[in-house]
Amino acid sequence: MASPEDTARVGRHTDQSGKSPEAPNATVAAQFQDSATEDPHDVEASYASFGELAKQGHTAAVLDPTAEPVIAVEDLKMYFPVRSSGLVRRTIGQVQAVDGISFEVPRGGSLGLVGESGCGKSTTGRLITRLYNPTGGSMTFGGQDIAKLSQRQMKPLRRDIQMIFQDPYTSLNPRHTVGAIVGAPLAVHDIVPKKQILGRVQELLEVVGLNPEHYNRYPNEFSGGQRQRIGIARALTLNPKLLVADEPVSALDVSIQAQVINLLQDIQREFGVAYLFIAHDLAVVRHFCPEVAVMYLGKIVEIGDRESIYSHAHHPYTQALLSAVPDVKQAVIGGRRERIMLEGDVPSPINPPSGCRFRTRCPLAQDICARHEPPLLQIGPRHKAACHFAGEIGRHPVTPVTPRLLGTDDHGNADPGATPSTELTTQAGYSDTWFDLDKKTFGRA
Amino acid sequence: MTDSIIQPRAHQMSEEGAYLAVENLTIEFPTPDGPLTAVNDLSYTVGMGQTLGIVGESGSGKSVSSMAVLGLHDTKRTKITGSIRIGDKEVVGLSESGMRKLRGNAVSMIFQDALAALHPFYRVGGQLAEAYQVHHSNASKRDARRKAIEMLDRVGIPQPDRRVDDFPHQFSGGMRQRAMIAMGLINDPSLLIADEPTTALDVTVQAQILDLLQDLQREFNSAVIIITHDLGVVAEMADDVLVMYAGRAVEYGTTKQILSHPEMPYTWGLLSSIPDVQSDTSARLIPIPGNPPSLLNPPSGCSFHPRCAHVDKVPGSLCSTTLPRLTPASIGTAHVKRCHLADPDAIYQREVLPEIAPDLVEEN
Amino acid sequence: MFAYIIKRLLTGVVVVVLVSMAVFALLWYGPESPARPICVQETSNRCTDERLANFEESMGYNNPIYVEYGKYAKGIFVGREMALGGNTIQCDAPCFGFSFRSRALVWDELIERLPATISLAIGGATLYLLLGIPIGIAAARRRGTLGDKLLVSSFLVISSIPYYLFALVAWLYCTLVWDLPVLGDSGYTPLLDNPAKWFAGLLLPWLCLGIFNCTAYTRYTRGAMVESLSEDYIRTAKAKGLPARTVVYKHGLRSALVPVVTIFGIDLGILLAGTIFTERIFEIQGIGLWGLRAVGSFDLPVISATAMFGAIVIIVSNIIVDVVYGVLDPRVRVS
Amino acid sequence: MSIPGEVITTHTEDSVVEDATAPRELQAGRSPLRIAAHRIRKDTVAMVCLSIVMLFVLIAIFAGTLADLFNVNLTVGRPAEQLDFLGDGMPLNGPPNYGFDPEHPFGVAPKTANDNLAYWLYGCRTSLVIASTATLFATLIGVVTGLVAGFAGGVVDKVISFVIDLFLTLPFLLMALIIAPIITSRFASDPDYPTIQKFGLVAVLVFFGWMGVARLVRGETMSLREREFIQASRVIGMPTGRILFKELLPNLVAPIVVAVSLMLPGFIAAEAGLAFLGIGVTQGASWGQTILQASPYFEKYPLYLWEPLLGIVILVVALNLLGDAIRDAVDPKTRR
Repeated sequence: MASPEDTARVGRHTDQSGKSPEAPNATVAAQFQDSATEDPHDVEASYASFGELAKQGHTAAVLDPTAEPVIAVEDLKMYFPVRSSGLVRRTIGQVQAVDGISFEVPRGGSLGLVGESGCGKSTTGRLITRLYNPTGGSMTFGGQDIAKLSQRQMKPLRRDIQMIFQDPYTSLNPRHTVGAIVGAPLAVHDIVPKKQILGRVQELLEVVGLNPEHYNRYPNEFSGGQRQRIGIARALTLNPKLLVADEPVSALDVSIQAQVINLLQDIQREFGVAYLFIAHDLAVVRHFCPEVAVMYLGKIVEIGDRESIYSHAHHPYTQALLSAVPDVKQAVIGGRRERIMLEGDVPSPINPPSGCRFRTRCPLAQDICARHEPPLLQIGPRHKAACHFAGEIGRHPVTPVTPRLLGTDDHGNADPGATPSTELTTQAGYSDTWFDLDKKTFGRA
Repeated sequence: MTDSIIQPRAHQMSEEGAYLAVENLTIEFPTPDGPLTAVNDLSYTVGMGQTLGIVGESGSGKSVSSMAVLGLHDTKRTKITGSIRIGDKEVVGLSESGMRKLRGNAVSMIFQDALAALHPFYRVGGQLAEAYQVHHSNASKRDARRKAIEMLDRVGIPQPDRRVDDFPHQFSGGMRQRAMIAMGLINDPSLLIADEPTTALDVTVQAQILDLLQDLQREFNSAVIIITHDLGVVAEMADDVLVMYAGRAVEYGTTKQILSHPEMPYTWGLLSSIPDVQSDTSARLIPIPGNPPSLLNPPSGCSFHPRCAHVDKVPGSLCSTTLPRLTPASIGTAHVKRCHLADPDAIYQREVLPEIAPDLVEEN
Repeated sequence: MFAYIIKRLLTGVVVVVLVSMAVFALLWYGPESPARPICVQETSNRCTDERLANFEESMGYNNPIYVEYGKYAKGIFVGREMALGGNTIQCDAPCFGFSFRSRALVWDELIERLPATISLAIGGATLYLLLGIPIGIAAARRRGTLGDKLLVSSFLVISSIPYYLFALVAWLYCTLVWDLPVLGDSGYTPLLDNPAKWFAGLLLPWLCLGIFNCTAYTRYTRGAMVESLSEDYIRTAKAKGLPARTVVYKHGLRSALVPVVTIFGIDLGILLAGTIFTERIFEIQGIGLWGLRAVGSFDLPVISATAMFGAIVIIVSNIIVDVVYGVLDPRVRVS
Repeated sequence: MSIPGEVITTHTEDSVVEDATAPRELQAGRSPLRIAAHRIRKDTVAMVCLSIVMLFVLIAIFAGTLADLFNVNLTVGRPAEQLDFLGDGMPLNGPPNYGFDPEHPFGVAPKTANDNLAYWLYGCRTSLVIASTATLFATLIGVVTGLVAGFAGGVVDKVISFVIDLFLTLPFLLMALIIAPIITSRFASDPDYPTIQKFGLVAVLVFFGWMGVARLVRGETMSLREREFIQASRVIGMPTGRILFKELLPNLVAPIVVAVSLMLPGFIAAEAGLAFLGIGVTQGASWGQTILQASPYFEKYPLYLWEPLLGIVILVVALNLLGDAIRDAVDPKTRR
C-alpha cells in the first residue's frame, strides 16, 4: 500500500485478470489475494518473548571517526544529454543529474544520501556501481580511480561494490530460482567450483533470514519483504566491501521496513560492509547512518555527522526538509514543530538557477546567491555546508560569510582588492582545520 | 457480533454531534477462493470539525471501509452489513441515485495518486467544473468555471485563471494533489475522506499538503477522515486514531491516548518499527515479525496472534482461540482496544517504551 | 506536433520511393524477360525471339535499370512519352505507364477503379464500427456475466475463421444456393449511375466485412473499456457523484477509444490497400482485383502502381492515426 | 484479416476466455512457465483444441500411410470412366448424387476425377509443413532482430525499426502475389517444381511474417532492459552475452510462445488464401487450391468444397483458441 509502485503493480493485475468485474472491488480483491500468496506460517524471526525480539532490534548505528574511507568520491558529475524532438535530433541541453559532488564512505560505516525525487541521489548510486559512465570526477576505491575504468577493467572490482535495489518485484529475474539468482555472482566470477555454489547459497539465505531449503523456489512465491532479503543475499554473495542500497525499504510495508533495516545492520556488524544508503526517509537515514549528505538538484548542499545534520543543520534546505518530517513522538509531548514552508517546485535540472541552486525557493536568498555558487565549506570537524548564509535555524548571519573566500563584496560583485581563497577544495573527506563561521577564518575550533 | 454492545465513542465532544457514524460495518467480497471479509464489525464516529486518522498496513481494510461510506463498491458483488449514517441519512442500502446526491456533495474523497485519479484527457478546470455542476444544476458553465478558478486559488495554485486550462500532466505532483483537494472541496462537503493523500509526494510537498488540509478544515469546519500508513501524518493531523488490522479495529481513541498509552501490541509494533527523526539514538527499531495475514484464511482468535510478541503473557491459548472484544482501555475514557493482555499499559511503559524511546521514559 | 508530421511525411516519402524501387527491381530482374508479357499480348501469342527483342528495345529494357527507373520516376512527376509497338503514347503526369493488358494508362484505370474500393472499405468499416463499438461497450459494462462470456467466446471463434472462407461461404449461399433477391447481386455499379444498384451490389460485401470485423472490434472495445473502467479516474468520477452514464460514456469511453481508433486506422489502411479477397469473391472491379489480374498476366506497370498505392495508403493512414492519437490524448500533443 | 505480420500486434485487448478461476494453485518450487502449463492443462477448451491440433499433425505426418490405408492416391483420376459427362459432369459413384463410395470415401473431384481424400490428406500435410516451416524461420529472424534492436538501442535500433516499419508498410497480400510467381516462374520447367513452389511460398511468408515477432521482442527487450534485475546482473559483472541469453531470453519465452501460437494459424490461413487466389501451391495438393476448384461446383457438389474448407476452419480455429488460451495462461498480468 505504501509505495506507488506497489499500488501500480496491484492495479496491473486487476486490469487483466478479469476476475472481479467491478473496478474498486477488483483492486481490493487483488490486493488481498496478493498478500495471501505469502505463507503466513513462514515467520523468519525466531523469538520467544518481546525481550528477545527487542534484542534483535538495533539502536541507531554509531560513527567510527577513525575509519579509513572505503571509497572517496571527488567532483563527480553526470550529465545526460537532452535531444530535441525535431527533424534532426540535436543535443540541445544536458540534464545535470549530478553536478560535482564529493564525499567519502568510511570502511564498515554508512553514509546516507537524502534528498527529494530528482535530486540525483539514485544517479549517484548508479555511478558508483558504474551502471552509468560518469561525465567527470573521480571515485577512488582500493587505490584505483573507478570512474575511469572500462567495463572490462571494472569486472574484478565488481566483487567489492554491490547494490541493493528499490523494487523487490522487478529486481529479481522471475524466471530464475532463488538459488540461481543468489548464486549468479559466483558463477559469473568463477570463484568457487559449481558444486559448492549451492552450499554458499544456502548459507547466504540463512544469513538473510530465509529458509535455506527454499533455494529452488521462484521469486513469485515470496512476499515483498522476503524478496528484498533475496536481493540482499545476492548483493552479499561476493563479500563486498561497499553496498549501494538504493531506497532499499521504501517499497515495503512499514512493519517489514524495520525487519529489513535491522537485517542490513546485522550484516554490517557481521561482515563489516560499508553502505551508501540512498533514501528519502530522513528518519530511517538518521537511524541507519551516522553520516548524512543532503542533496538538492544534483549538488550536495550539506554533509556531516548525524548530530551536525539533524540537530545543527546550517543549510536552509536541510532545515526545511527536517521541519517537514512529521514526528510521532512530538505529538505525544504535545504540538507540532514550526515548519519552514518552501515555496514553489524544484526547478528543472536542465536549466538550473544560476549561483546557488536553492535560491529560487530559499527564504534567505540575496543578490550574492544568484551571482555565486556557494562553496561546500567545512564548518565543523565533520560538517560541511554550501550556503552563503550558513547558520543554525533562526540564527543565520545577516551578511554572507563567503565573500572573502570568493573575492567579492557582500552582494557578490567582484572586489578588486580581494583574492579568492585557496582553501576552497572539492576534497572528499574532512580536514583538521575548518572555516569558523563567527570569525570567518580558517582554523581549528 | 456481541462486540456491538460497546459503542466506541472516541471523542467526548463528538458524542452528540457525530456527523458520520459507522456501526458494525462488515464488508465481504466473493472471490474465486471463497468469500473474503475485508472489513469486520467496524464502528467509529467523526464529528464536524474533527479529524479521524485510520492507520493500518496493506489489506487492513482501511480504504475499503471508507469507500463504503461513499457507496463506491459494486452493490451486486459486495455484501455490506451494518450501518453508516451520514448526517441523519442511512447510507447502507441507499439507492444509487440517493447515493449520487451525497457523493462529491456532502461527502467527498481525495485519492492517493492524483495523476491516476484525474482524467488525463480533460482539463483540470473542466474536471472541477464538472464536479460543481453535477450538484448545482442551475449553475451556468461560466459560474462553474469561475468556481473552479476560485477553488484552485484557494488551494494555492499560482495563476489559477491560467492553470485552469491545463491538463493534469502539466501540473507538478504537489499541484495535482492540490487540484484533487480543490475538487473534493468544491461543493463545500461536510465530510472529506483523504485516502493516503500524501503517500506519493516528497516530504516538503507532503508538509504543504497537510498544512493546506488543516487550514481548509478549519475554514470549512468539515469532518475529515485521513487514511494513512504513516503514524507521523496521523500524529500531526488527527484528533482521533483508529488502528486497523486484518479488517478489524484493534485500537481506537484520541491521538494523544493512542500515541502515548497504546494498549494493543500491534500499535506498539507500528510505533516501534519506525524510527523518529528526533528521537534518542539509543532507541531500538523493533519490527513486527512475519507478514500481514491472508484475509481468505485469517488466523484464529486474535488475528494478530501469529505475529504478536506478547502472547506468552496471556494465560493459556486464549490469543489463538478467542477473538478479544473491543474493551475500554485501562487509561483514559475515550479509548478502546482489542487485546487479551491484562495490563497492557504497564507492559508498554515497562517493557516496550524503554526500548523504543528511552528519552520518554525518563520524563515519566 | 507539426514538425513531427513533417518528419513522418518525409519518412513516408522515403519509404514509398524504396517500395517503388524494390518493386521496379523485382519486376526487372524477376521473370525471364520483362518484355515477354507485353510481347505475348501484342502479338497474340506469336512472340518470337526477334519480336521479343524488338519489344525489349522499345520498352528500354536494354538500358541500365537506373536509367529506366529514372524515366519512370520522372514520368510520375512530369509525364513522359512512351513507345508501344511503333506508336508513341503521350502519358501525362502522374504517369505510371500503361497497362500491358488493356493498353490503357495505369493512372486512368486506377482512378476509375478507386471508387469501388473506397465504397467497399468505407461502407464495411462504418458497419463494423457501428456494430463493434456499441456491442463492446455493452459487454464491458456487463463484464463477467454469462451473456458477456457467451458473446466474447462466440466472437472469438468467428474472428478465428479465415476471412476469405467466411466471405466465400456467404457469397456461395446468398448467390448460388438461396439466390437472395438483393444480397445475391453483388458487383460494383458507380454510385452516380444508379445509387440503388450501387447499394445492392455492395450490400453483401459490406455485411461480410462488417459482421466479420465487428467481432474483432467488439473484443478490442471491450478490452479497452474494461481497462479504462478500472482506472482510478473512473473511481474519482463516481466519487464526484456523476451519473453512471456520464461516468461510462464521458470518462470511460473517451480513453477507451484511443486504442480502438489506432487499430481502426491501421486496419482501414490495410483494408483499402488490399481488399483483394473481397473483390475477388464478390467480383467487384476495384484496385485489389485489378492488381490480382495484373499479377496473373504479368502486367508490370499495373503491379507496381498497385504496390505503391497500397504502400501510400498504409503510410498515410498510419500518419493520420498518429495525428488523431495526438488530438485524442493531450499528453502526446504537448510532448 | 490473415496478415501474419499483424496477427500479434493487433491483439491488444484483454483475456477473452475468462480464466477458468481455478482454485489457488500450490506454487511450491514451480516456475512461472510451469504454472502456465498447469493452467493450460486445467483449461478444457485449450485441451480440446490441443487434441484437435495434434490430430491434424498426426494426419499430416502419416498422410501417406493413411492414404494407403484407404487405398487412395494422388494420381490423376479417370474422368472418362468416373464422371457422368452425359449428365451434369458429376461423379458416377459417391457424392453428390449417389451414396457413400467406399473406394473414395470423400468422393472424387468433378472434371479431373481426382480422389478427394488423398488430396485432403496431403493438403493437410502441405498446410502444416509450409506454415510450421515459415513460423520457425519467421520466429528465428524476428527474435534475433528484435533482441538486437531492443538491447543495442541507438543507431542499430533505429535502422532495424525502420526496416520493420518499411516491411509493415508493404501490403502483404499484394506483395506476396507479386513475389511468389517471380520466385517460382524461373523454375517453371524444373522437374521439382512443386517443391520449389513450396519453398518459394515459405520464403514469401517468412519475408512478410517476421516483423510482428521482431517488434514484440524489441518492445519486450526494451522494457526488460530497464528492469532492475538486468541492472543487477550488470552490477554483478555479468557479460552482455550472458545477460542476453540467460537473463533476458528466458523472460521472452512466454511472449514468443504466444506469438508463435498465433502466427501458425495465420500462416495456415495465408497459405490456403494464396492458393485460393491462384498463387502459391498450384501444383500438388493444397486445401486452398481445392477450394478454388470446388467453388464453381458448389451448387451441385457442396461436399467437395466443405471438405477442405472445414479442414482449414477447424485447424485454424483450434490453433487460434489454443493460442489465446496460452496467452491467458502465460500473461504475467493474469498471474498472481
